[in-house]
Amino acid sequence: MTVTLTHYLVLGALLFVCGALCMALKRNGIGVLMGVELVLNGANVNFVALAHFNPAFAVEGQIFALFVIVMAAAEAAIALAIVLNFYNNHLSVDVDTAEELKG
Amino acid sequence: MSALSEQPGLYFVVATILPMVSFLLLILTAFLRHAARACDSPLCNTLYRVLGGGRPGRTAAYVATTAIALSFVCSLVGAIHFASHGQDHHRIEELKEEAHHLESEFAHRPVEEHPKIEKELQTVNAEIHRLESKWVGRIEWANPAGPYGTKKDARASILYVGYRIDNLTVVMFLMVTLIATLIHIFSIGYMSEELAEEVEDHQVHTADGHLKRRGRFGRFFLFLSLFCFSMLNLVLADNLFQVFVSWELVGICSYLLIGFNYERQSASNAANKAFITNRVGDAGFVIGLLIIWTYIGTFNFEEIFKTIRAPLTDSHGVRPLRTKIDGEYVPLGARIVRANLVVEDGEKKLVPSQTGDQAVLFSPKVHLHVEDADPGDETDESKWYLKSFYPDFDSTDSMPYWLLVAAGLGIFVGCVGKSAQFPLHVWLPDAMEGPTPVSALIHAATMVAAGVYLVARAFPLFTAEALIVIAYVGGITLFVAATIAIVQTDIKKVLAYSTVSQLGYMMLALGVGGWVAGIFHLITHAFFKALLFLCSGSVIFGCHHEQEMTKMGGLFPKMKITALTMLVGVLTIAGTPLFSGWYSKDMIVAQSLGYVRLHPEHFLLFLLPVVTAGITTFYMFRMWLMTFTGKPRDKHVFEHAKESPATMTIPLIVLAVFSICVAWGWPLHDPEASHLNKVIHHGQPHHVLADFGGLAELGELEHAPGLVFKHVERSERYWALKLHGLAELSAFVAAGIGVIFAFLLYYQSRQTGKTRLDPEEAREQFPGVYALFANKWYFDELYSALLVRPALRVSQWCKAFDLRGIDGVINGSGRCTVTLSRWSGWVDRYIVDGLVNLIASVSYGVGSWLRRVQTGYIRSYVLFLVLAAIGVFAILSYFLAMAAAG
Amino acid sequence: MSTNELQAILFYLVAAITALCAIGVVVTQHIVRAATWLLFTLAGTAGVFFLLGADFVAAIQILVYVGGTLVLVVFGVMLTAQSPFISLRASAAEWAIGTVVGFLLFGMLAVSLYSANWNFPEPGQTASPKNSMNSVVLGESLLGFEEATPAANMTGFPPGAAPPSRKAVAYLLPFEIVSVHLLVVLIGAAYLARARRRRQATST
Amino acid sequence: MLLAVSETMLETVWPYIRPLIAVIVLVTFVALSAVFFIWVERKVAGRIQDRLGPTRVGGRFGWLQTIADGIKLLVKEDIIPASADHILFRIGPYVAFCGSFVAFLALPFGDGVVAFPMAIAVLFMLAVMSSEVFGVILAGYGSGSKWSLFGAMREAAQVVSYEVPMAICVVVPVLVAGSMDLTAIARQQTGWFWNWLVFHDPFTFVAFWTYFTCATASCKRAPFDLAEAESELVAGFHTEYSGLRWSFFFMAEYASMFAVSGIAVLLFLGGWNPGILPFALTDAFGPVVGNILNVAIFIVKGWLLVFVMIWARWSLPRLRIDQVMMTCLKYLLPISCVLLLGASLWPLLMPDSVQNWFKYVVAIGFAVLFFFGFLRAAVRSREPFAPMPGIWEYQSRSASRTPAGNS
Repeated sequence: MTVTLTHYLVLGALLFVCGALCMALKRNGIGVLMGVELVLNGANVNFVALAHFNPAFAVEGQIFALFVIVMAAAEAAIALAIVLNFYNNHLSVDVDTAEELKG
Repeated sequence: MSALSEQPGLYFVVATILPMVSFLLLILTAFLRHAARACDSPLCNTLYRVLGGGRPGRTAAYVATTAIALSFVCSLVGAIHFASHGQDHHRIEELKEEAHHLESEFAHRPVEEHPKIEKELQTVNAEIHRLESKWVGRIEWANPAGPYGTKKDARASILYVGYRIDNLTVVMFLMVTLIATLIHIFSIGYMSEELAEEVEDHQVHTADGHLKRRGRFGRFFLFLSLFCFSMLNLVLADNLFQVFVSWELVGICSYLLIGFNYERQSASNAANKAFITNRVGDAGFVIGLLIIWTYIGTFNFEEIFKTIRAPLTDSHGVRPLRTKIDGEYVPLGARIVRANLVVEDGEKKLVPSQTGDQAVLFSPKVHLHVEDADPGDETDESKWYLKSFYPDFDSTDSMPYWLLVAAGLGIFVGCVGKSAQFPLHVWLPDAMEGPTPVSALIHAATMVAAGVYLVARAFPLFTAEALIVIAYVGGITLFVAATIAIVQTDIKKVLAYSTVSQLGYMMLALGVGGWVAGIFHLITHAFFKALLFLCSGSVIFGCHHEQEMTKMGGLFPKMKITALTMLVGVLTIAGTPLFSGWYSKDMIVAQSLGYVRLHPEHFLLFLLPVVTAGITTFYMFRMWLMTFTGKPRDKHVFEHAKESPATMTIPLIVLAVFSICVAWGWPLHDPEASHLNKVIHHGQPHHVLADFGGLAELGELEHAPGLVFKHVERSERYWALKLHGLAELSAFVAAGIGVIFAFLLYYQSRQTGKTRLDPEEAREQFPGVYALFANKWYFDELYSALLVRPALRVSQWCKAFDLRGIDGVINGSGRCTVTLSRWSGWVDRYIVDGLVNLIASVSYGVGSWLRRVQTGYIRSYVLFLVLAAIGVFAILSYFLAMAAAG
Repeated sequence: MSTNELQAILFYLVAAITALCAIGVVVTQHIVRAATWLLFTLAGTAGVFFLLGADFVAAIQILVYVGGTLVLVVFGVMLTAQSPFISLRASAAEWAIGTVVGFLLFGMLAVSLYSANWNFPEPGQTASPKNSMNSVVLGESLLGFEEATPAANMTGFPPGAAPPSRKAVAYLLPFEIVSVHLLVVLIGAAYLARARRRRQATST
Repeated sequence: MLLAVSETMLETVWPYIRPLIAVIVLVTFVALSAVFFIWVERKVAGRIQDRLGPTRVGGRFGWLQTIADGIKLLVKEDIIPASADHILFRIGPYVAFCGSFVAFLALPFGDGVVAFPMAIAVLFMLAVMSSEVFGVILAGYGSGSKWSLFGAMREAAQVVSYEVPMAICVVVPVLVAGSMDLTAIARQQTGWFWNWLVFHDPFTFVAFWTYFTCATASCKRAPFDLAEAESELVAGFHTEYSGLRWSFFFMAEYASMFAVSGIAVLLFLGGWNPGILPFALTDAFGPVVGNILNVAIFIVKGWLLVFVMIWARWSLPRLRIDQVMMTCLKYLLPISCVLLLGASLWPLLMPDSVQNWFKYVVAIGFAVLFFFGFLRAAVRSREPFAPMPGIWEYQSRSASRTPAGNS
């Protein structure tokens, strides 16, 4: 009963799918943000798993994961700022109220 | 000192400036004190304490009193100098005639002799300058035209500040400074209540009792100093403009001092009333000034008089100028000439005529020459004519006569306001709201006399028409005011109306040509009225600011000095023989009698002063009796009454002495022998003689100019003596009747408190008259109905017109514009925009049909994205599978 | 029980927690609870990283995500916390579509993962704490060094030691770019989030 | 066979069992030390406030007072407010507790005496302790009380802010030591006390004080205890908690106090080394005895720092929340950045001799100062208590004053 790369990748895929669904189904802007975090985490799991199982990718995988984490933090900051701005403008965090681009 | 001995006139300038120095010193100190109080530092605190600190001190009083006392000393020294230089004036007149003559010589003599004449002229001019500069001086003050004015304008565009000392000035200076000094001293005692750090004003009610304020001792003396300066400057002035400025300065001082207790509604109202009433008079004054400025081009008294009054002789100093009146030729000396300017054969001639509507102006540049050397030939109508010395003989040499009348009346209107004459007399009684020393100094002795002084000073300016107006105004005033005084119960109001009445006497005297009598009475009145006011002040002070005589009575034993000095004042004003009032008042009555003798149609001008002499005696004795004799009417007031301190009684005694003796001469019974009368008489302008000196006598003038005065003096003296007896008698009888009635009605015995006649009964018998008097002849009501209320009504009309008329038009036009704009807007909106909108809405419809593709929800976009990925994957895998299979 | 078994047990434990919490994030309607599940998801991911021997990444994951990002997210929740927004629900139809699409996607990914053929040279060492990637190696690679003595004193090379050789590919430039990026983000976030006057609310 | 199996099992499982055992030991230690700290805090507070503190329970010094309180808390009714979010309300204390307790896994008490040796122990500890704040937030939000929410938000803002300068200050000794392994760092400071990193250069010296300030703040201890400011927020995020759940928060607080103090000891103050011996104790007395001594020394050092925290709490007034944030963002953050820069430049720019001399001079000077201060305090404490200007005396004096007499 060995844990293979595929196990980790499936876990990553699950996180990714959950993140995508979270983005699609949350009407709360912050919920959407959480979905994004989940998607990034799924990708991170893949990176680290591949780094672990592929010696050629050992350092790069972890470094990419670190970059992703940093990017996620930056993204969270910006996204939260956007959400707050959104809230200031619309008095709501319901992303469905931002429908000005509706055709 | 050498400057002073060279120019003794400067003594009077110094006397004028001293109070100003005091004023500046005090006000600077006050500013410094306030500034030091405002900032908080050890230095400032020390400075504040040094400058008096929070508690009012007597320093201001000492400074002001010292200044005015020094002024008096200066005036006295100056007066002594003046008396010892009495001959200078005649000498100057002679020299001027000579110079004038020399100038005219240039035209007649050959050119070779010109340098010699010039040299002589120079010597004469230097002597004139030396003598004149003793008593005359002026400095340029303002030049509105500036350096760009033409030569011709230059004369009329410069305003001077100057002085000219003559008999009138000297007498006025002595009187003003002496009385002011005494009143300053009196005030130190009277105003001592103001020394408190907190004064409670019982007449002002605030939410929490009476008003409490800081004592205003210093401020009082500050104002007094400013007033003294202004008054002295007024007397000192040699030109009308300076007089006007001082006039306004004394006005503001009066305003400030009447409103001294400005927290009291009555005081502030009285101050406003005085100020506004005076402004009415000043409006006339300004009209007069403008006429003079426009036509005569100078404000200097001497120059004005020389311009409007004919010279005594022609330019050669030999022939008296004559004109034909009622078929016979009379000298024109010193009179206003009504004549028309005629151009004949290229020569400008003035054709004298009584109906001429032009008054001739005798410019100094005009050469006068009497053609006919033979006085016997009187058939020639053009006995005299004028040649212009310089070729630019222009229109300023004559002015419309009615404008000259108007100028005189205008200036007189100013005097009416200042001297509280009918119909502007209403402010003076109200002005009694000021502290009593103020009433004594400003509203009895000096400022109100300034009107009389100005009439006397500007006497040559007044035409016959103006003088008769002055006389009647004076007559009406003296009678009306005296009648009102009968029923007043406020001790100061009685004196106020008395003052108005006495000022009316003076005006009457001036109007009927009694120039000397008017000024004489002005001086004596100043002393005894100041005395009376100060006595009343002493009474008021002693009775704790009780002014109602109905609460006094029987005060004689309590304040003997006050009562006796006041009795002196009453006797003086009543015209008791050998008291100063007797001399001056009888002189006025005599003067009016003389005038009435010449013009019987104006008999009222004699009747009114005689009757009023009786009324005056009546109300003055009434006042004294009510105050000092009989049974005390108010126990409370009586018990608290006490004699005033020495600072107040000593001035009373001094003034009493002066009231008695100021007019004395030897022999005592002869008013003409009075020294004061003589001094004033010497200052009398020639023009008085010209107008009133007896035309017949003037007709007999010798040719030599020096003889004119002697002759006139002699004739007038003779004329006056003839009339004095009758005048004295009538006035004495009237006064006696007044005294008797006063005693009958108001002398109570101490035991019963009853009078012989009951004033109440008298009142009930003449209810209409009493009401008329008590309501002051309804002047206030009349003014209210005629002026105040119409003004208010008109203002309301204006306001209503503004609101309804003007605003209505504006609003209406606004509404019209709005309506028009609406129509225009409708067209714009529905026709122009309609087309545009149609196109737009078509595009919009197409677009909105197409836009449904986009939902705008990012969440659905995410789903679309995922679906797309799945779709791509499906297609890819399908193709890959196909490829793998294929 | 072999090491592999223990490893597998731990993996399944952690993976189960992570997956369940991730599903919880999606399913819960309450935003704060969603944040809580996310916390456990992230912690679980960190656990997975530990199992994969990436201690440093795991620690950073906890430090940055849990201590930083998530707190930031919760701040956002609190700042906009008004009862109607705490639990905004999507419609049932959306849920249905979402679920179907989610299963489709997951299925697609799983199929492709299982069908993929990974040609790695040799499966690496089994993940164990002992063999965890040394953070020094990570740092060196970030700076662009191929090898360095893992000696104590990294600041200033010791006098005798040979300087490490350069590596062809280094992550120094990305590192710098990321740091500048972070600065830009900080400023941008501060700019975006600064207080402004609220506009009239549109209908929610 | 069984033995063999068990031996193999033991061999394979030992790396996983060992941390479990260690965790049990640690939890016990932390719980007991929390009990001890609470008692110490009460006594210290009493001493500082001129009163006695607990005196009765358990004998002379009331040293069992905390136990009694703990029993009371255990038997108290567990109350969950009606408006609370039940799940979050329950989870909160455990998250906070876990956050601070997991950190102990990487904390070496002696040379090799560590539950879970990690190369990145410092980073791990900081990371894990930073997650404690999430428990606080959950507790605050889940309580459904605005006081709790306010407290939690303040706490979160404060702790997140203070973690930044704290982490940078931690990086300073890490930079000097070249390792994030706490054991390695402590080993480097073996020997005399001038080998301690706090005396290494001026920047580490300042970094220690800065770190300690930030650590105090991130433990939400006074004067930075705005999250539970009684005067404003009742009790902050744990207003609605009672009983055992409440005690979890307190355990977490005292645990993290010891944890940050331990980090400070390991990074700056020579770890388990006594500092007055030129050799390592494990070398001299063998691994077992030496490590026992090491652990004792380490714990004493940690307690001393915790005592300083307690001391500060009862001596200093509480700051305002804006002052707290300003202190962090405007002062501590720039200071720590400068420290990092300076510490990285110091060995490059300064000659070795200067570095060494600085170390000796500062260390010995500070030691002398400390010694004399301690001596003075000791001498003073031996003096009998002078009658202090007691409150009663003062009141009587002020009462005897007349309002006008202000001489």
